[in-house]
Amino acid sequence: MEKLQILWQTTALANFEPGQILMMAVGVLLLYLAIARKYEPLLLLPIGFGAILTNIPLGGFTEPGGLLYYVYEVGIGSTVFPLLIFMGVGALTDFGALIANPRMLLLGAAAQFGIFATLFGAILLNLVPGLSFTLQEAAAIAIIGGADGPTAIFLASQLADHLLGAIAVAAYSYMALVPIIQPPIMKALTTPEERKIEMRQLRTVSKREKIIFPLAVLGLTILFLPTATPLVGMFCLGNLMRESGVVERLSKTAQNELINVTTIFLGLAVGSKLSSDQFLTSQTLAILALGAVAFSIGTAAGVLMAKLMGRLSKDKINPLIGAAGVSAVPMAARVVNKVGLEANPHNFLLMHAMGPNVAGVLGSAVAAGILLALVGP
Amino acid sequence: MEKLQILWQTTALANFEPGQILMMAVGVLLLYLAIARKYEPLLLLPIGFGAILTNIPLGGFTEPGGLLYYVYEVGIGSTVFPLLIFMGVGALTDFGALIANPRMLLLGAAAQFGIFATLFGAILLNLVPGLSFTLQEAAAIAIIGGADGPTAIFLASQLADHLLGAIAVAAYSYMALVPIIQPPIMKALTTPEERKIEMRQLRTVSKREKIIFPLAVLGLTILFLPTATPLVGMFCLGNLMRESGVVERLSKTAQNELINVTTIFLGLAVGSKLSSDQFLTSQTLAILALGAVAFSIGTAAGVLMAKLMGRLSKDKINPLIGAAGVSAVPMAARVVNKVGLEANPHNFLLMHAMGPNVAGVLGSAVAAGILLALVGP
Amino acid sequence: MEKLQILWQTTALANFEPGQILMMAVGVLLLYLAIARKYEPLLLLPIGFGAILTNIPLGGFTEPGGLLYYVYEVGIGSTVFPLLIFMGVGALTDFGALIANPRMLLLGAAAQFGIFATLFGAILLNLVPGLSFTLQEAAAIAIIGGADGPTAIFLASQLADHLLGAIAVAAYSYMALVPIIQPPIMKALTTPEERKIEMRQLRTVSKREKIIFPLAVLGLTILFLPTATPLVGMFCLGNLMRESGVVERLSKTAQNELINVTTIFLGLAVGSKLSSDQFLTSQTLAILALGAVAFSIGTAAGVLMAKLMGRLSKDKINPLIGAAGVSAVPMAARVVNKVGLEANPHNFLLMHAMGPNVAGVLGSAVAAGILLALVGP
Amino acid sequence: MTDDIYSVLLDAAGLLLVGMAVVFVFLTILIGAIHLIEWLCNKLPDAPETQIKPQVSGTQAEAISPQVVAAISSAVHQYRNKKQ
Amino acid sequence: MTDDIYSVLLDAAGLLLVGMAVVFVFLTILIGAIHLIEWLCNKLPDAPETQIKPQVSGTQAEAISPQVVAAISSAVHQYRNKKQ
Amino acid sequence: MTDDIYSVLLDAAGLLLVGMAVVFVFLTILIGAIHLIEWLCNKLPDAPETQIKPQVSGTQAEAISPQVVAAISSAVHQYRNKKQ
Ligand code: NA
Ligand code: NA
Ligand code: NA
Repeated sequence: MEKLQILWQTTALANFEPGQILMMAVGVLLLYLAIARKYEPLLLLPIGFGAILTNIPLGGFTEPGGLLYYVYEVGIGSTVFPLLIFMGVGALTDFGALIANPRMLLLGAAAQFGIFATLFGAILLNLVPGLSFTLQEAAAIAIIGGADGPTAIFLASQLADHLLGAIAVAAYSYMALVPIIQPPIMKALTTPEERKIEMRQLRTVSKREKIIFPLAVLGLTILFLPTATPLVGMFCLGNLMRESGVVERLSKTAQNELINVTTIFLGLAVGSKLSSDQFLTSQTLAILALGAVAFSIGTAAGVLMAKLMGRLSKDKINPLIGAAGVSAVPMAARVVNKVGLEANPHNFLLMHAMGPNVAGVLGSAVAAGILLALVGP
Repeated sequence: MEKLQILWQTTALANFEPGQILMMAVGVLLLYLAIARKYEPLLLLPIGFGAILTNIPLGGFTEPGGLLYYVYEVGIGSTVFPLLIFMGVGALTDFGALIANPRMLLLGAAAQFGIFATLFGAILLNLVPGLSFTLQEAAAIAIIGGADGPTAIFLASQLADHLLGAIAVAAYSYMALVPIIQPPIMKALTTPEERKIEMRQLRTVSKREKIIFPLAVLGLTILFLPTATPLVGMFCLGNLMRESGVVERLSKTAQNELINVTTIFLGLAVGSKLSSDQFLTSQTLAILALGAVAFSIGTAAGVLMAKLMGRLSKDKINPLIGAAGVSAVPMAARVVNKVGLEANPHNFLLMHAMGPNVAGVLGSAVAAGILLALVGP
Repeated sequence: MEKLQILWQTTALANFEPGQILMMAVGVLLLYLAIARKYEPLLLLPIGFGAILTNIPLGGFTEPGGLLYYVYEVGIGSTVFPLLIFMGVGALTDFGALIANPRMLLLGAAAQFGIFATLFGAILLNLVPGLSFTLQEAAAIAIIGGADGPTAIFLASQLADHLLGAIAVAAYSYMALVPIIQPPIMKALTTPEERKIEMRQLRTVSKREKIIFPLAVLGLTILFLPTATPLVGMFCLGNLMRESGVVERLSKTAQNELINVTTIFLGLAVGSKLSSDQFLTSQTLAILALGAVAFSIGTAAGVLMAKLMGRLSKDKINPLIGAAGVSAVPMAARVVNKVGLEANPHNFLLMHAMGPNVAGVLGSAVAAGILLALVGP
Repeated sequence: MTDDIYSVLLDAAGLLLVGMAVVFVFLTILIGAIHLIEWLCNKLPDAPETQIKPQVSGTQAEAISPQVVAAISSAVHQYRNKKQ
Repeated sequence: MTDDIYSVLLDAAGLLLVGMAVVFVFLTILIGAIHLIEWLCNKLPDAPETQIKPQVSGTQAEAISPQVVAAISSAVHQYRNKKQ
Repeated sequence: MTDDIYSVLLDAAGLLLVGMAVVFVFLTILIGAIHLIEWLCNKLPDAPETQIKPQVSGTQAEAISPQVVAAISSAVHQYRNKKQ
């Protein structure tokens, strides 16, 4: 009988706190979104699972000696995991469309307005009683507008560790919601005629240009924004391995096994930050709201910049492609293509949207570097 | 000449202790079993090799700074390796046969009698002069009866670190010996007529059931047995990745690269515990004997439970499938199939034995959780 | 404005030191050699990239908390990375040609003269004002003559950590230059008639011999040279996994994913040692010179030994194959084949050169063990 | 001394009973859970199931990497060409 | 208190301006760099480019592992045999 | 000072001699070991060898994963269908 009592005292039933049950429900919700709705399943499935594990009463997953404790400390505390993901993404990215039409970088720049405007908005929320964000917290939240998961995790882990769970969940959720969030904004800011605009075919880009490009990006980052070099450096390493054509086996490994293994553990580690005491705060609701705002402002800024560039340029520019400037590769480019096809069944914008799309990745990495330099530790 | 002397003093010839030579012979024996006899080669080859390396005089493999020291501390001290293997096994496991016929779980439960009876037996051995096992040691040894390598390593590393080498070697050796150990017991406890029984074909199981199943297992474990959540949780994560169908690349990575890499290092780390001072004790002989007893009792309990269920059930049950309840996936199920075919050439029991077989994995993980809760640190 | 000033103070432009610019140029040069000239790109590309990253002013890659700091400490400080590479190389190596003609081991032994002669030469350089090498440094430099990357990194990390960058760069560069360095030496030391010698076809080697071979090598190393067991042990483990035929999935993982991942990080970690303060010294120039000398002496010693053996043997031996004794697998064997074909278009020496080639790997691992035993820490 | 062993033996016997009891109870509850899942899955409309199916086959197709497919087509072509 | 918020708001506004300015300046310089790369690549002789090409396809062929090729040829053979 | 260098030079010369000697002795012993292995393998009955062989080819076949085989058959079928 005594043994049964000991067992009973170790059960969750005898130890549950309401917050833990609620957070497990959040974990199950993330699993549902990942599996049934296919919202960024590669990340949201491990995050949701990690959220369940971390809230097990007496489970000890996030205490020293627990599995998630190790995974978090080794992978995110050190910033190694997001950097490895970024290297893999670099190895998966083809900059051809951007090199063929470099002005697309301006769309990637404009879309970062979502980040900086949201930072301002988060500070404004300090006027709301009960809400309070420091500049560092505001910057970590604003990066959601960069629509880039590893960048958000990298910055949040350095500026506001305790908000990491909510920020990562918001970033991946909104990236999955791009097909729902973006089209209304894109349609509201453009006329049907503008959406019908077909764009000139892109020139072919030589292998040598593609090899030099990542080195040029790295070089400029070194010169002007060293705080962005971890992110940009690993991204460029991945891209150089891809384009150089001489280290095929390393490039394939970075694109496949290495990114897969890292994704499993990164997801679990992010999930381990979804503990009830860190997540069930009024800040989390504000983060979710600010994230949606950031995405929307970024989309709008991209579209408006594309309209402006179209007026000034002799080549025609379909303003829809500005929406791809938020990054969210390749979902945003696909959404642009879809909205374009709705307006004009012969209008294939996918390749033209890939330019601003990858420019958005660079843009948000640059923005992260600026935030690190100005409000960093 | 002085240099030659220095060299001579660093050679093994000048430093061998008899125990080390004996343990190297054990390592070579394990290699022989792995390579020539194909006994669980994926584990026994690295374990045997690790045993050789760890017993090199002045080799320093297991001293701080040595390779095996790092591998052991990082991988087993933290329990990360067995958990990763368990995740991979989860991703490799199809619970369809069990979901189609859930009563098979009772066979997986019955076979755990091997564990608990052996625990009692190990304590009984304290009556033998010269032998002495604490409850923790007895529990770590008894888990050999679970016929599941990662579970045994996980539990032994937490309850009786110093016995880990012998326990892991016994567990994998007996798993390899399943085709020799089980058939006599199965035949002794069943009549030829019983062995001829053909079973009803299993219903098909929907994808949705397979997705919900690992979450249900995790949920029940959280509620009733949180100490089992590391093992069961990682197992269910692997299985969910497999069945969800939305993270194919993560599931494949867990089933292949990740489990392969972990297996190499897990084997080496286990081998590093085969040092002469920890292995060449009277306890090791007792462990080997108790392991065989545990396997045999588990097999017998499974078969007897299947006979009992066959009497009470309206559907016919071939009692042979009870033997698969010890786990040792998929070897035990194959042995059942083979013994069944000997009695009745038209009797294919493989699918029916997979139910108790995977039930045995859950059963021994549950048993491990109980032992951790009641005699754990 | 104040913010712009802060940003400006974090830029590289405001913080560059001349040495860093020079080292970045070295990094770019290595990338050029890797990509445009295909000099050992698998290593030189990550090394070159790591060299750039590590010299970024305020980049902090090699400070505690930085990515390259972790990678170096975890991977090279612990000697884990070179050992994993060696395991993979073992799994990639076929010793058939050597087992068929074991005398080829003498060529692998002779070529190690390059190592020991260079050690003596490095100490001689102490007579040059401004240069000063300890015995440990000299040994670490001399290992370049072993023409084996992981062996050089393993030894250098233990004997002369601060020279690791230069030594690794020299080792891989000269390995890439084998087709340029070796042929003149080979031709100078042989007559056209000697180069035309065709050799007897090799006997077939049984699977069992190939399985026992790595164990025999390990056994002898344990007996006579325990300090070489980390290198030789991991090499033999890889080879045993390959030849045993029972752990195909582990062997493939060691040959592919594991070696690829390790190569990326090993390269970055080596690159992180190319910091200006450690690399821009007169020692580096001496290392580059000594490395070339070591390679040349090793080649010459191998060829001369092959000539000697040809005189004493009843089977004819083409002295060119002695050059393959330096290792640099499989480049050196290919160079032998090419030079042989030039002299005699029907003379395919590739298989015959593979024997001394893999013997050279063993030879330099043995030499590393001797150096560790006699001048090690 | 012997007292001590008997007390540990009693402990072990207790573990034997409690352990087997909990294993059986736990797995019996799981049997109930599986029946519940089956009942729920039959109860719920099939719609989401069919919604998933096409995409699942899609991801399975994805698992066969483009390179493999490229390898295959090139191999088939080479094989064809050699045959001719 | 409110003073404090205003000062932080001012900081945030400064960040907004400086941040967007630096992002635009940085990416504009990158546009220039890309044009420079294009100009350089057109300027330089094509020789090295063609030198690289054949070997690149070589390494791509390498990426398709020998086993895959072995699998393919065996599969094609088996398929052929079954057909006959 | 010069004394010191000479002593280190002597050390290095010693290393040169001892090192080369040990390398040669070690690899010569290995030559003997290989001959011994060959002799042993010829001496021992072939039975275990043949016992291994069929299973080895089995594991090699396993190395070609089922998916690759699936990919191949599907590719061959698609290719065939397209041709028709
Ligand atoms: Na972005
Ligand atoms: Na079991
Ligand atoms: Na060598």
